[in-house]
Amino acid sequence: MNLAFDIVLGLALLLTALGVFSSKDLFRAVVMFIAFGLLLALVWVRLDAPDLALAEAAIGAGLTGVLMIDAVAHLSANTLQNDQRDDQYDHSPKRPLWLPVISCVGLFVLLLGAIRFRPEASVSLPDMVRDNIAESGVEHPITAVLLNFRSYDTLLEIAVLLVAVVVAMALKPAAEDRVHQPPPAHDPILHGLTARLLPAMLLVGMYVLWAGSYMPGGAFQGGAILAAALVFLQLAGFAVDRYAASLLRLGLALGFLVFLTVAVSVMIGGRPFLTYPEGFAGQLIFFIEAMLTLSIGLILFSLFSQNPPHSGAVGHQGANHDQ
Amino acid sequence: MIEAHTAWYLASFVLLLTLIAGLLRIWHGPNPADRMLAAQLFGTTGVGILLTLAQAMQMPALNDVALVLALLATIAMVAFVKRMSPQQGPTKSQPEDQP
Amino acid sequence: MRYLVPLLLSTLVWWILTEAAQAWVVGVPVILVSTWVAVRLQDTDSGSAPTHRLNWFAVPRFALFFLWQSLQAGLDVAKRTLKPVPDINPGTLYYYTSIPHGTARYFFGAIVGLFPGTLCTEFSEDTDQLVLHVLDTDVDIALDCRRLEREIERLFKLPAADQQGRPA
Amino acid sequence: MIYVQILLVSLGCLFFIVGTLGLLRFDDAYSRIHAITKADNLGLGLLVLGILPSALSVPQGLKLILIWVLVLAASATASYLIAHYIKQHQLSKLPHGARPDTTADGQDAEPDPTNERGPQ
Repeated sequence: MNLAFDIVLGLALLLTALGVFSSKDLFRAVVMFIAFGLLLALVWVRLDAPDLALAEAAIGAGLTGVLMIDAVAHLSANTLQNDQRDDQYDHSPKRPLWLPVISCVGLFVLLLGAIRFRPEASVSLPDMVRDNIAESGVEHPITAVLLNFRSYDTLLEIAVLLVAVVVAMALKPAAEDRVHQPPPAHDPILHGLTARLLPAMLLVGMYVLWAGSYMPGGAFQGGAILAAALVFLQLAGFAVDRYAASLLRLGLALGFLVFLTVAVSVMIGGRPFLTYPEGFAGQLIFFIEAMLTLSIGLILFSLFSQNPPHSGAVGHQGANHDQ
Repeated sequence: MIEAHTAWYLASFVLLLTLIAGLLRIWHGPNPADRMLAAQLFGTTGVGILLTLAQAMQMPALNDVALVLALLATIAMVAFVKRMSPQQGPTKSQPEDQP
Repeated sequence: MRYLVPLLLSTLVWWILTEAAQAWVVGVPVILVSTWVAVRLQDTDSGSAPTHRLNWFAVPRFALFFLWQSLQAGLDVAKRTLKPVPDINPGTLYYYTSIPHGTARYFFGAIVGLFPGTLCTEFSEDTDQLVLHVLDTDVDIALDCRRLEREIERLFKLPAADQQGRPA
Repeated sequence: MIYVQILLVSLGCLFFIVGTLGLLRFDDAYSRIHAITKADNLGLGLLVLGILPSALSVPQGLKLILIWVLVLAASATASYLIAHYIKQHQLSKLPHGARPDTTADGQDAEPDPTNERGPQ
């Protein structure tokens, strides 16, 4: 039964991927991609990787969808202004088909070969992790690897996210260039839901962070939920970005700085870079993770909020109560 | 009497099939709201699949994944309603929407 | 008092989430922050509209009513879907509600979508009129809606409106 | 107990199937929302009810119920939002299969005579 499940799941994943690529309607491709994200989360579940499933559920089903919908809204607003030239793009002359086909087949053969002739691993990494997990300060192997055994990976990931958001902020038009647009219509039902759902989101985000020490969860997943909560808040018409702008910059640097400070300050005690003193590892990891969660949440949120708002938003109905 | 976990797999398999059938609505539309509605269906069905898989695979952590999915499944919908305006959408070009 | 209910709810949710793992070192700060956020958001909640307080003792009754009605709703949809030709007769209903402006009415507008055959499509801040989409115009949906209104009045400790509003 | 569980889970799956069928078969955007929200939420509720006896502890069972309540709140709001969106932008046309005397689009319909209660 589970084999049938896996086969159908894999086929469905391919089907949605095909749908994303073959759809000429951008919005359809975006919704297909949301479906793809959900199926991918299920695939991670079936591959025994609930950590990734959690991250994919938070990022794929929540944030990526929002970012893409926003992008499509921007794009369609622009193409309308440009007199619908997109017809030319859609029916562009046929590109040669053999190039992608050959490269795909080649890649497939290479992958097969890589699987067939893979070398014997000289050390068994899972065994090493299992043997050393007692020293890592946490009980969940994934968190132990990410924040203790190979913590420079996580450090660099944060750096990458930071760079991404700096680029996003650089692309943002200056404040005076932006078209002043009326705030979106006030929707009491959405407003009410947000006011009640947000504390729950906060709790769940922090729970996922806490859970990272013992079971699937962690800073990245918690941060994604935090970011989603902030996005929700902004979409529902609460004025988040207005007074949060300065806090945002602080939060953006926070995770990185704390990580770096802890990593360097242990060197003062004569230890190598990024090793934790015995006995404190658990607490230190949790502290770093908490800061990372905040930082990741703010970074992901600002990827959304730094978008210039466009004038095509649905906003011609009702009075604006919360302004 | 089939084994318990097989029964749970069966349930999640049925749910997966309904989810795949929902892809048809995403593909055919006809308008963005219909597609978004199908995505909403995916959220609820995905929660169902995760809950049954949690039983089938004896992995309680999947309940947390389901919880996160339940919390966040609406966000895409809210973004759509707030940001997307159908008058401007590329969906105006109807011909290619036909099956 | 304003802090009590959010505090209790946050604590309960944290307890459920951690599955009673005694994670209070992390939990207490998180619960306090979430309580503060909840109260803060409720302040900005409704703007000019009044906030109605929930009557917690009426919740079980409403939950039962809701469960029964959502069962009805699901069966209703199933009955219509499984016919060889989908048996629907959709239409629009302009419904005048007796529930006062504020939280209770927002609640009505949202939850009516989970009750048999009704769906709120338009919600006016100024008048008492709601636009409902109904699955079958042949069914007297307004009767069910009024029953829901009675239950919501109980849930929110509102004065009952039967004596003035009930039609002949 | 196991038979009750099997029954509940099967019924839950059945309602998920019904929801998807409704999504595919109804030819009016509003009606599809009806099908999805009502059938799927009931389906998930029955599923959760069927899983509950297998829960390892009380908080775990409560967590399942919490998930259901969250889905309910989310989809009740989402159904209103999308219905409002369809109405605002008049995306629902008169469906082909509908009877001529009904209007699926409230925009140009007369106020229905079935409203008993006048403005107060």
